[in-house]
Amino acid sequence: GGGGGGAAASDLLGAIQERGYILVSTDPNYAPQSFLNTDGSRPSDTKCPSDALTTAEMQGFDVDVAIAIGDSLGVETCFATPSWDAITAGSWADKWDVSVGSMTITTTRQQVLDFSVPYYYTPAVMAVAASSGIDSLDGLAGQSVCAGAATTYEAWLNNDMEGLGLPESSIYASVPEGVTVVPLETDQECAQAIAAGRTDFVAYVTSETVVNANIAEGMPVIKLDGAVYSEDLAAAFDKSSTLDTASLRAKVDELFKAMHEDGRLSELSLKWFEVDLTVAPNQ
Amino acid sequence: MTSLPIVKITDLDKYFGRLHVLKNINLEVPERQVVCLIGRSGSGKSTLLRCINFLEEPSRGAVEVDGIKVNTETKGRERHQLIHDVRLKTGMVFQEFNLFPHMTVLENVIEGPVTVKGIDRKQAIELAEQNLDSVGLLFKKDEYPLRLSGGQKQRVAIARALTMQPRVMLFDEPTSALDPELIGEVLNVMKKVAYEGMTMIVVTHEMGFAREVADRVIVMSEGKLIEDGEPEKIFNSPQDPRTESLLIRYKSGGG
Amino acid sequence: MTSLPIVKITDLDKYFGRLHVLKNINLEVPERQVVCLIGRSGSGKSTLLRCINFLEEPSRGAVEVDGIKVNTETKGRERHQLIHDVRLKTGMVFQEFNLFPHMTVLENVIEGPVTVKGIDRKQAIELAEQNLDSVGLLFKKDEYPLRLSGGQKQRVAIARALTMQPRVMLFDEPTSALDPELIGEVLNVMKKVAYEGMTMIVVTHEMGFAREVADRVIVMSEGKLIEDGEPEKIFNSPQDPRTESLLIRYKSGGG
Amino acid sequence: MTSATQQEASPSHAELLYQAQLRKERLFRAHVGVSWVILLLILIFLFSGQKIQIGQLEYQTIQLDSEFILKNLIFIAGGLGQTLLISILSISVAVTLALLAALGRLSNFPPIYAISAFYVSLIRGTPLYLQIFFFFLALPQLGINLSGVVAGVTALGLNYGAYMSETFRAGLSSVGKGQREAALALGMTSSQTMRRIVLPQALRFAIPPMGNDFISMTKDSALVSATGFVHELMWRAVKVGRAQFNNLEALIIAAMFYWALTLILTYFQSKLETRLAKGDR
Amino acid sequence: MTSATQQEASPSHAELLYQAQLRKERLFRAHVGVSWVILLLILIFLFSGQKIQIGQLEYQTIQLDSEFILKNLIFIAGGLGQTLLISILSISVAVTLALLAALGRLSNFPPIYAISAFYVSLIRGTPLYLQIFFFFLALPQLGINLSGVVAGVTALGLNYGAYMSETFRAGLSSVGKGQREAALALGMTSSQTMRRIVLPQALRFAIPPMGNDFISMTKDSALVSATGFVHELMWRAVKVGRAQFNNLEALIIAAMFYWALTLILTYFQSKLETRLAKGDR
Ligand SMILES: Nc1ncnc2c1ncn2[C@@H]1O[C@H](COP(=O)(O)OP(=O)(O)OP(=O)(O)O)[C@@H](O)[C@H]1O
Ligand SMILES: Nc1ncnc2c1ncn2[C@@H]1O[C@H](COP(=O)(O)OP(=O)(O)OP(=O)(O)O)[C@@H](O)[C@H]1O
Ligand SMILES: [Mg+2]
Ligand SMILES: [Mg+2]
Repeated sequence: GGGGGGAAASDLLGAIQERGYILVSTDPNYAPQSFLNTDGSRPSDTKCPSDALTTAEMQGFDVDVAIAIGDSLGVETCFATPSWDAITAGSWADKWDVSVGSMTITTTRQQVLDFSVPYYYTPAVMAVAASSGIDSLDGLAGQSVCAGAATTYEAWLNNDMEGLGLPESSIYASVPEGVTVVPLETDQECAQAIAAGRTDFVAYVTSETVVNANIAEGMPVIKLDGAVYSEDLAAAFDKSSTLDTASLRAKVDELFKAMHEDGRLSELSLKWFEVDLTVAPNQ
Repeated sequence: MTSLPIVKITDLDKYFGRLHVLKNINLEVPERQVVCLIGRSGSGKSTLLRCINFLEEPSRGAVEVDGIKVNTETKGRERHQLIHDVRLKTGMVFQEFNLFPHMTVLENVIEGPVTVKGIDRKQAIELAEQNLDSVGLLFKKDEYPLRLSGGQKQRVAIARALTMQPRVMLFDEPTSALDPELIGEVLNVMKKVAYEGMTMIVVTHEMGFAREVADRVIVMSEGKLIEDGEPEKIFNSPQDPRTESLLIRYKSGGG
Repeated sequence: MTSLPIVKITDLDKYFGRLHVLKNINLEVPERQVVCLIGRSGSGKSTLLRCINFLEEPSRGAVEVDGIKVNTETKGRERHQLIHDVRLKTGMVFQEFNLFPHMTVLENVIEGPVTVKGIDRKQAIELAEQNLDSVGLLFKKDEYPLRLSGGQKQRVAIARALTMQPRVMLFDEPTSALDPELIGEVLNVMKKVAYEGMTMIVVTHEMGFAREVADRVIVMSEGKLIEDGEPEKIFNSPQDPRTESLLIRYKSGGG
Repeated sequence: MTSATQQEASPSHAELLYQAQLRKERLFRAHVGVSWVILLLILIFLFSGQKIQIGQLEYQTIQLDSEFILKNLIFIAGGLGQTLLISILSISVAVTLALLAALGRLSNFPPIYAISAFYVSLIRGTPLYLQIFFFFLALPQLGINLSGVVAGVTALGLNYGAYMSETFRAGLSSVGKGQREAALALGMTSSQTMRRIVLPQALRFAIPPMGNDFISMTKDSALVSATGFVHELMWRAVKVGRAQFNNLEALIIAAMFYWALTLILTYFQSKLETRLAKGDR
Repeated sequence: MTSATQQEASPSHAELLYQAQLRKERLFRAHVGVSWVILLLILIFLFSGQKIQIGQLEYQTIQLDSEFILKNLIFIAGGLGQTLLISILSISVAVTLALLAALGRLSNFPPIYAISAFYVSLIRGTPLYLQIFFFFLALPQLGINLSGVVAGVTALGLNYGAYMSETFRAGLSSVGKGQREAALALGMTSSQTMRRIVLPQALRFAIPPMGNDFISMTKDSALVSATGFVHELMWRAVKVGRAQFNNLEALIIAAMFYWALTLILTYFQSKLETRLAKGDR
């Protein structure tokens, strides 16, 4: 099991290069960021540990970014898929090297994780049930709104600015009066509950990319105009790692900057999202 | 036979699968008669007894207890009701006692009256205590069955059946699971019940009891009643050679 | 007493909680002797028997079987080993048979030799079949105990104990859970075992058996051995009034 | 025979032996108690964050954030009521269904028998998570819109009912035929026989596995919070754990409450076992 | 006595009655089978997406995306091996631990007794999720770094072992004292007595609740996937379901495999029950 360890080196980058692959954690709950390629099969010559997934078995924007990291280090990219909780909690016990999973940089997460520079930015938007007839944020006053449990979206709905942990400048709207928050397992369940005809809530908050995907899938929801806030999404490293992550972080930062500059990230964004999300919104 | 039959069995057959266990049994037992049923192991004594209160379903024929008649034609709800009525008229005492282990002696005895007849609990306790007293076990009323000797268990079982005030008592080898020493106490209780005028059908190996208490002895063999008469007649001048060999066995076998 | 004692009990006491059940028992049984133990219910007969193979732990005193001596001072591993040895020297037959219900008759009988003595299975089967034959049950060897009559069960239990080739056989009321009709067959098997020279200690109510087979009858009362002698002597001229009243009970109680 | 060198033991000797026996039993209980305390201390030590040195090796035990624990204890404890409520509701549904299904398996009316068997097979055969999901997200498509709690309790009750019915079935088959016959011979109806004679005895064997079900139900009740409106122990623990990156601490707080519940349940279970064993020992 | 009007029934009459009896049994089985099929059809109909009209009301049954099902069936099925592997490993660990713990509860050596009781209490008292989390992410702090599968199997095995030991305890106490005594009197050691005489009989009562444990283990094995390196049935179903917005379809695919596993386990369970009941009926 697990990734790291093996090498005697005390430096994570060195260990990765020595073993010839980097083990990236990502959460394949979300298309198009990160999801399974159910047609792909494991290549026979892979260096990935037998219980890790290979690049052939995963797809999505995050996956392509992760592969770019591996390529730049000259090693193979492999994937671990622990639960989101296990990733965000830190203390990875060196079981994987880095998280490339559209993780929002927040101040609380920074207590246990180190972040790279952002590799893209997504606006958080409000989606409402088409049948509700609501067409503005104000129209949601006094209604129930859904969000994935323990996400930044839930924190925003709860007016928990500390939990949200974003700079004032990235927050564009405040929560309508008297909203009841309904946290479900993931924001995907929010969309599905509305599609199934449940009436426990009339709207949900999540990233624009997810809402776009929901609408493309034909779910009976509409997207309210205007982002409620914007998230900086980055790769994350474990602060409690027994190996030094500094040199790897530097490498990843360097790579992301280069990819922003030469347009490789924009290209990937257009490929997976059909819009370019790699430009900081306040720029 | 002087009085009306209280148990009447007509053309009764019983099969277990392909095995023909009771073969066209016809029997009438008048009120207050004490009948002892004897026969070799496997001759069908228990099955006959259990057909009377429908613990076994007869395959064919009629059983009538105190005017309630159930035959092969009786079906459905009516049959259900009639069988229930027959069971209220009969009390049964098993070889293995079958006391309810999760209830005290007193609870065992009042269970029937209270649950089945809906008698007031207080009244049931009174009745139960009378009967426990008459089997000499009132002092054990708050014990659990486990703590009783076999003889005591069987006497409680008799008290339990009596407290339902049945018209007929059926005993299936009530003493054969007991130490010889304890048999006496149970037989004495049974004698007492008999002398108080209860109709009784008793499957037993206790020849002494049969001789002393029974009005009539019936011998079974291979599912048929082969001999029927007063104890003295059966014991002293059996007509059937099978009865003879049975009696010899009893004499040599018992202690 | 002509030969060496094979069972020797010295100053044995047994308490259950505060209850003093065996009171300073001293007893020697020479080889090939058949001893019948009689006494009222609760007098301690079973407890004494069970102390011999340590199904009950004596509270005090020594038990010696075929030279293996265990007393209060023997402790720990050594005690464990010695008790095991004693159990190999003794075979026990219980009132409730205690056959293993999940094994066939043959499996019941070879279980001891194979598991305990490590005898080759084939050889064990041979031995088992001999013994089953001698109790007349070879034809039932593949049945499960449930399908046997009580008498048959007890005969299998005897065969099971014999197949371990013990030096002493202990019987605890082996016939008292049986129908009188079936008692004979078990007593006959026991007689056969006795005549083949086995040392036997038998708790029993079967006076006929005691009279015919026993070399010696011991009477227990309230945890003490109150009388000890040849059957004729005990039965015809009992010394202790308690023995007398016991014998009267047996005569009136039994069938 | 060796001559009796000793007279009957004096009553005080009996008393001494008896006292020794009692002492032995008390000692056993005391030793067990001490062992428990030692084990508890080891457990606590394991989470104490202490450093220990064994020869060359230096070990660091697990460090918990005690400030977090103190700060969030009350918040997490606030879920206890919901956990209890859902557990009790679900277990009531489950016991009822289990009984019906177990009796259905004894029925000789084919549809009843088949429905019972089908129910047990289908529900045991599929994951609880799907069942909750089904009641919450698929039933609305059939126009049946259950609230989160109702959907959750129904699903949990159905699920545990199926498992428990197997336990009951085993218990029922442990009651001898003679008991039924004695009750019938007294004139009891089959339902009276079941209720008054068979069930109380069947329970004796069913109690330990049922205790298992009750205890694991307290934990599975957490799944109901997936429906969004139930904020029980585990939900609260996960929430604060996630938000403040102290999952282990948060889970341990929840675990302490669950353990307390379990100890209470176990206590009642053993009381009940002793009571039902009354006629048995 | 009424005179015997009828001679002994002819042998053909016995045969007729016997055949009637057999027919009745066959009929029962056939009816049960038909009822099962009907119930299955109802279940399938519920998910057929058909519209039904009852009077004024129009109902639409649940619509499944058959294209999704066909496309992902094979992918999800690929998790069967992992599910089986983890279940089998965990159940082996569990049965071993359960037996040891149940025997420990019979021990009269206080530490052994206390350890068994403590183990059962602690593990039943805390959530499985915490236990997996602990073995995977907290133990490394003590320098014990277990892989996902090993941590998961250890946690699952420990967890089920604790529950199962209670089941065993109930089974062991159902074997009469006479059986032990007969074995000891034959000279068996206590371990031989346990192994050859008591356990096989105890199993009879323990089988149905153990079947429950085996069956629910197949589903709980899914929790191991939280550790990130196990991709069993449920993990695959949830991931493709979520990513492609077809949770219900994906879960139903997984459920079908679980149900198939359950049917197989149930079949063996009933075989085993019949076998162990051989000496019993
Ligand atoms: N439930 C049953 N199923 C099949 N056969 C049975 C059943 N009960 C009894 N029998 C058979 O029916 C025959 C008569 O049995 P029954 O118990 O009535 O005899 P019995 O005269 O009471 O014998 P015993 O003196 O041994 O009690 C026997 O051959 C027996 O094996
Ligand atoms: N395990 C026990 N715990 C407490 N008391 C016991 C136990 N076993 C037996 N006794 C008591 O010890 C006394 C002697 O019992 P024992 O069984 O040896 O008598 P017995 O002579 O075999 O009687 P029976 O003829 O009824 O079998 C009785 O008073 C009995 O109640
Ligand atoms: Mg009979
Ligand atoms: Mg005795």
